[in-house]
Amino acid sequence: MAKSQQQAYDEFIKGVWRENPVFVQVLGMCPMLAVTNSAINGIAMGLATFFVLVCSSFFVSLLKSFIPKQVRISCFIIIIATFVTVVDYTLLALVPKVHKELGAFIPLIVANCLILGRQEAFASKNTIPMAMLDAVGMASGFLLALVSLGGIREILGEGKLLGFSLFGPNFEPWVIMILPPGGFITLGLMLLFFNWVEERKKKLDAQLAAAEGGAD
Amino acid sequence: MSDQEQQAPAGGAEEPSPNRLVGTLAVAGLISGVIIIAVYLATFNTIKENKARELREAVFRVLPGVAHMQKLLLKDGKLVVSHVEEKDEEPIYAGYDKEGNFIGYAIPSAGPGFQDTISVLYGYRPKERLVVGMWILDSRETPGLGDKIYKDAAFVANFDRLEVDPKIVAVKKGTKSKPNEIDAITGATISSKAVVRIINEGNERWLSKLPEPGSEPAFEKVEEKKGEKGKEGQEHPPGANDEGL
Amino acid sequence: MGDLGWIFISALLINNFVLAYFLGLCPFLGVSGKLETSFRLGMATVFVMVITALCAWILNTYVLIYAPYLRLISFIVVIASVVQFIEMVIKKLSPALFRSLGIFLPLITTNCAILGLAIFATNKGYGLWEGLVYALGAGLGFTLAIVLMAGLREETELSEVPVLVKGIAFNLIISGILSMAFMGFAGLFSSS
Amino acid sequence: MTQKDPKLLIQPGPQLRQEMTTPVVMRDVWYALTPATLAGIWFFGLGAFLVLLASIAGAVLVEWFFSPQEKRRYFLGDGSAILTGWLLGLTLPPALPMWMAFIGGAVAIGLGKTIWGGLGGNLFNPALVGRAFLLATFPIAMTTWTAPGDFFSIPSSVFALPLMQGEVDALTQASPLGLMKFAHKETGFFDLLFGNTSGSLGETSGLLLILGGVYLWWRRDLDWRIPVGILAAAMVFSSILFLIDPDKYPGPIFSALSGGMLLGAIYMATDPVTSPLTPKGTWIFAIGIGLLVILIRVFGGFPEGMMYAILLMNAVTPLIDRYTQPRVFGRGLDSK
Amino acid sequence: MMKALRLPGRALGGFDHGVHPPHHKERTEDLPIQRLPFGSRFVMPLGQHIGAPSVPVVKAGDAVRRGQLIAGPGGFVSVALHSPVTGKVLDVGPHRYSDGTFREAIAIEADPYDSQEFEGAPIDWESLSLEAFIGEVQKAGIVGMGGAAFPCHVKYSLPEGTRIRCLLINGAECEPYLTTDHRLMVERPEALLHGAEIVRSKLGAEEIVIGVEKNKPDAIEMLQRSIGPGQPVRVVPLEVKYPQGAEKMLIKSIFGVEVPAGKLPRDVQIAVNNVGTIVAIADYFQKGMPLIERVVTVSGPGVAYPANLLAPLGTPIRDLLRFAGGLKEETRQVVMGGPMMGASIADLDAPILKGSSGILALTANETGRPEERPCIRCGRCVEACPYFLNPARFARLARARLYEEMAEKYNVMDCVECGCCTYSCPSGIPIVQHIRTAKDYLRSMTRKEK
Repeated sequence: MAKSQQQAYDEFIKGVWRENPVFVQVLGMCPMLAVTNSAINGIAMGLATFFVLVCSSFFVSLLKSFIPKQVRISCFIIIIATFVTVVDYTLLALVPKVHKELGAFIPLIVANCLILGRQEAFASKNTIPMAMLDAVGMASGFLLALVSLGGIREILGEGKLLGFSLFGPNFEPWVIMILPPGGFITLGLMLLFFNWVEERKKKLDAQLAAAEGGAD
Repeated sequence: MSDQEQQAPAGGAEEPSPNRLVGTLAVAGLISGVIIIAVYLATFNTIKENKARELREAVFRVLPGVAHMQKLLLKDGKLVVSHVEEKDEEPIYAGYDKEGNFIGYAIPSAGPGFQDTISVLYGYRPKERLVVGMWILDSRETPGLGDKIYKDAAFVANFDRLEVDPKIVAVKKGTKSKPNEIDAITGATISSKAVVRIINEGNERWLSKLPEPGSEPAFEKVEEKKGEKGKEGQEHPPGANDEGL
Repeated sequence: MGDLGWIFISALLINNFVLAYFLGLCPFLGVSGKLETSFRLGMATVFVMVITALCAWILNTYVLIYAPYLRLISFIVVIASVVQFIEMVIKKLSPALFRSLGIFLPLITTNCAILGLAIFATNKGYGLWEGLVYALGAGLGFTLAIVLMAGLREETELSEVPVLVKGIAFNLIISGILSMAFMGFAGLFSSS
Repeated sequence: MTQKDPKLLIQPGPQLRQEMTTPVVMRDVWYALTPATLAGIWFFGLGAFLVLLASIAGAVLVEWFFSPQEKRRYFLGDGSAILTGWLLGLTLPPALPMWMAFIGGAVAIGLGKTIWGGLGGNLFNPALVGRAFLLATFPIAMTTWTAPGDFFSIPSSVFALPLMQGEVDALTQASPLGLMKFAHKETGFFDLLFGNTSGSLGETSGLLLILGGVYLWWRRDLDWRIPVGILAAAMVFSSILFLIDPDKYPGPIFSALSGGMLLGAIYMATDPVTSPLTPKGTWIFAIGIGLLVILIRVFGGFPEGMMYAILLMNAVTPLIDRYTQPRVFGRGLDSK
Repeated sequence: MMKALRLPGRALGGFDHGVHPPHHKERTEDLPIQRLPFGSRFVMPLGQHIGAPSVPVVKAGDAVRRGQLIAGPGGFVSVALHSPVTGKVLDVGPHRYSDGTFREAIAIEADPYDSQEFEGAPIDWESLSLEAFIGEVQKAGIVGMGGAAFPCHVKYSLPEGTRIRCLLINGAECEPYLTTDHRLMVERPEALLHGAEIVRSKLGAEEIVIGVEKNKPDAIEMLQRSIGPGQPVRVVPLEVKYPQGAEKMLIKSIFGVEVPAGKLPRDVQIAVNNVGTIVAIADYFQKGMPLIERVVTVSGPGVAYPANLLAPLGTPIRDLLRFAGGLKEETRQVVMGGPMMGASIADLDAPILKGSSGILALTANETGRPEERPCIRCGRCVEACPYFLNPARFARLARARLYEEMAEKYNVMDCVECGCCTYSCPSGIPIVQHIRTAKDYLRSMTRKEK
């Protein structure tokens, strides 16, 4: 039992951190950059993707034995597109303001390589609980990335976080952060930061290993 | 790149019959269609109301004192009231006070701005030949600069009681001296001028086609709330691209 | 500037699909290593985009007014099938053309720029000609961006870019600078 | 002699080297920039000097911070970081808050140079990357021009706290290009020549910029084709427009002297690292810039297009270089 | 195939690109050629020319006379070697070469009691057929004396259907410091003209053109004065520019013709010889003296008394330097050849060779290199390269080890390593060195494929 718990935890955490879809696998760049000019947009997009990914994974995993290999991609796409349409209409009905902000990028969730990729690589080969864990992990990782990028861009770009002013009225907003170049550059720098952390960790590990080897 | 590229079809398993393949797809399509239609129907009314409310709010904003509105279409050179949605028609909206007296038109117009198309709705009172309000439906102007065309109250206030003859002109901030001039936004001259140009273009397109003051189409009491009858479809507030970019 | 002209310039430079809308980033970041390949990918994209615009217009005009809720699914399915069909036709008729463009076609069809084009053109309410010009501008804009990117990347292959920076992070930052340079086109031909 | 041979160096030829080295080139550019810089400080006061210093400080600190330990000893040595900060400073409004200038300098080196692998690796002009970043980031502060004024009065905006807006208390005045674009008002020839107009702190004095350019040309540090090509293309293009409608479009002399045209053409576009190597490519590059500047100024959304024109042509430079290789001696002669 | 050759009397405006290094010739250009006293030990490497090494015909202990054959040609592209002194063969074996490596050589000890007078008889060249003439030149051991040491007779062996219309004599001497050709033209114009006449008549060329850089006005004047009546000789003053003396550049300067890449001057109906080579030919046919001595300029700020020395081949470099007053303490580097294309000397006891036109002692002032910095793509090298190559690109590609691309896209094999690019580089990048590495690699790859 402990072992399977450990495994479940692993499946979940790999998407959030170790195989983070954005920072590590560099998937789903378009929505990642296009809608993250504020944290709230990032959250909305992240949740929409979360919903689509989890629902699709559930159905794909459920139906995996019925779907012949030859048409599986088409089936996946139909399933994904269905849920994207569902999200689209739901958002439009419930929170039209957010829908307007995200605009055409909601339908474009269909083209997010992350979602199709997870179906192909994981959901279609695993049991429902595992597929769900994987989907929740990946979607959380994606959400995390969207929110952090959106947060950074909002803090610098408007001096606010989730709409709350952080620096007072005299703050000079960094307009570029809300503009496309700001998206590119911020994400580039974030990836750079991740590389740097990884590099350091590797170095530390190597030093530790060397030290241990010496002790033996 | 995307994962699906890497996948080689797994060999070994026996070929399923083509019927099976087509069947699977058909079933998938069917299920998906059912789900979609269900959601569509469930959300249809709310979405429609949202849209109508949004449009009404915009119209009320550019035409102060309006309580009712209706859509007008140009048919054979005459403005007629329309309750159905039709493609490829550019409507304008007429606003009426509580008693049903005509107040003015709300005219949508769009054109290139600094970054992308700007969609404007502006109120026009034919009797005095005045623009009485302006509202940006959609724009992608630079945050902090160009977006002042709707965020800067002072700029929006420019369009209250603005003469349309001979033409609206944007001048440098603080130098407004004539009733047909507006103060441009410092640093966003292009965006300010674009708004003015878009309104002028709207005027050019519409003013000659409007009926004589006094002979506007009367307000027809139709249930606005319960939606116009006609084909089911998303109602697009004209000019306002709902998927606003 | 006529309307069509402005639509073209806008899609090509001002609202470049890659640099302002972040569409088609996967191929933009992934395939821009070699100039030759990038150019051919760009040309193939132009081709697919024009077909997409045509399909989208037909769907919008004749199908989707009756069933707007099928927009997304029908775009995906119809565009993918039409492109695949054309791919087969090209393979039959002109193997040379197929060799230079064909291999990219399936890759492009799954690209969000294509779907994005169809959705944007619909949202903007473009008619047939406007849609086609928009597709041409967007496709050429994509080509321009990816070719410039490939030129820059080929050049940086030879310089001593820090190891830490190399890869996607670096490409993103180059894109950012390129995007900044393209901001210079903002407002082009819109002021009278 | 047989006993004490000197220790002989073995090194590959050629044994002779010309005297010009990179630091000397950089220093030459310093000298060339000095008169125009002093003029700018004279016109716009000590505040301008502080802005310039902040920009240089940003550039030099980032350069120092990111250079590997063993290379730190020449962080001032080759002088390129100072030059980048300096050039950036010259393109800034004289009343810009110092912290913004500092960030500009830091971005110029950080994004414009360091990540590309340092000097020689960058494909975009670092100073202009810094400026483009600033213009996109602080559009209002970056387009608030002050009129030349008292030497000792420093606009309080210069001392704005980091991240905070600067209240510009000096007399603001549209730049000649802004006047042209938005009010169709042309500034006088002599004002443009001597720099007594509002504008970036180092770009106003046309005469001194040209003098510096002549010095660089005389020192052979400058590819004369670039400024000549840019100015010629820009002037021809604007002449054509001027002939079409003199009321609407600026004349060629105004186009050549106003804004960052001279500063850009002589000091920025000529940055060897980011301009093509081949002579033919250089012409294409220069003419491209000249045309783009006028295109952006006249038809675009910005009053000034020099920065964008140069950055865009920087982006094209690898392609230009690739397709303009000169004909190798003795090749491609008789294809018959 | 080739356009008819125009033979103008003046330079057609020179070649494009190139550099203008300070020429430093003032130290030795007015000093008459002096004979270096014979030393005691001489070393004649077997492979001091391009091509197959010579084959020794003497063995240790043999007595040899000055001018006696000591090694025969080792093939067609090879020449004979002759003893520079009268004395005794010490051994045939590896000896230190100027670059520090050991190579097969014949060491000879001079007979201290011999007068070292050369005895020989003139050769009746007029009756020789072209083939016989070519054989004689090979037998005389004559190679290009400008530095490359390419066997001279090979140039004269024309393939079927080729003809030479003009004998071009290279008196450009564009390398800084060197004044050997200059002094020969001033002091021995008759020998030069005579040798030229021999070659011209044997090759059947119509005209002799002597290209001399304008910084040698006395040489130009002397030659012009010495031209006999009716002799078809023109002296063409040339712009002072490096590498004016590279044969393809010289042809371009004088005739305005580009020798196609991979082709030789004979493909445009021209034969090019160095001044020193022609004088050596004259010496052989007039006095019967094979190539056993040559004029060497010893110069540079590292020597007290620069000189133009007529030295027997195989003389240790040390002897020449000693004659010039010895190395000053501040000497950092000794170079054999010119400062642009010459090579550093590792061992002062190594001998001078047929191709050694100068021995230069350089101080820190000349040898100091600017610290190597990143390429700033200033384009100075591109504007210096006389072959219109792209050296900046080469340096970058070589650093990334993309040697194949250098050859396929940028024609690196056309480079003659003249050094203009490195000379002009403000960032101190050893571009030529990178190019040499690339060329070596590419050559070894082609060899492997074969």
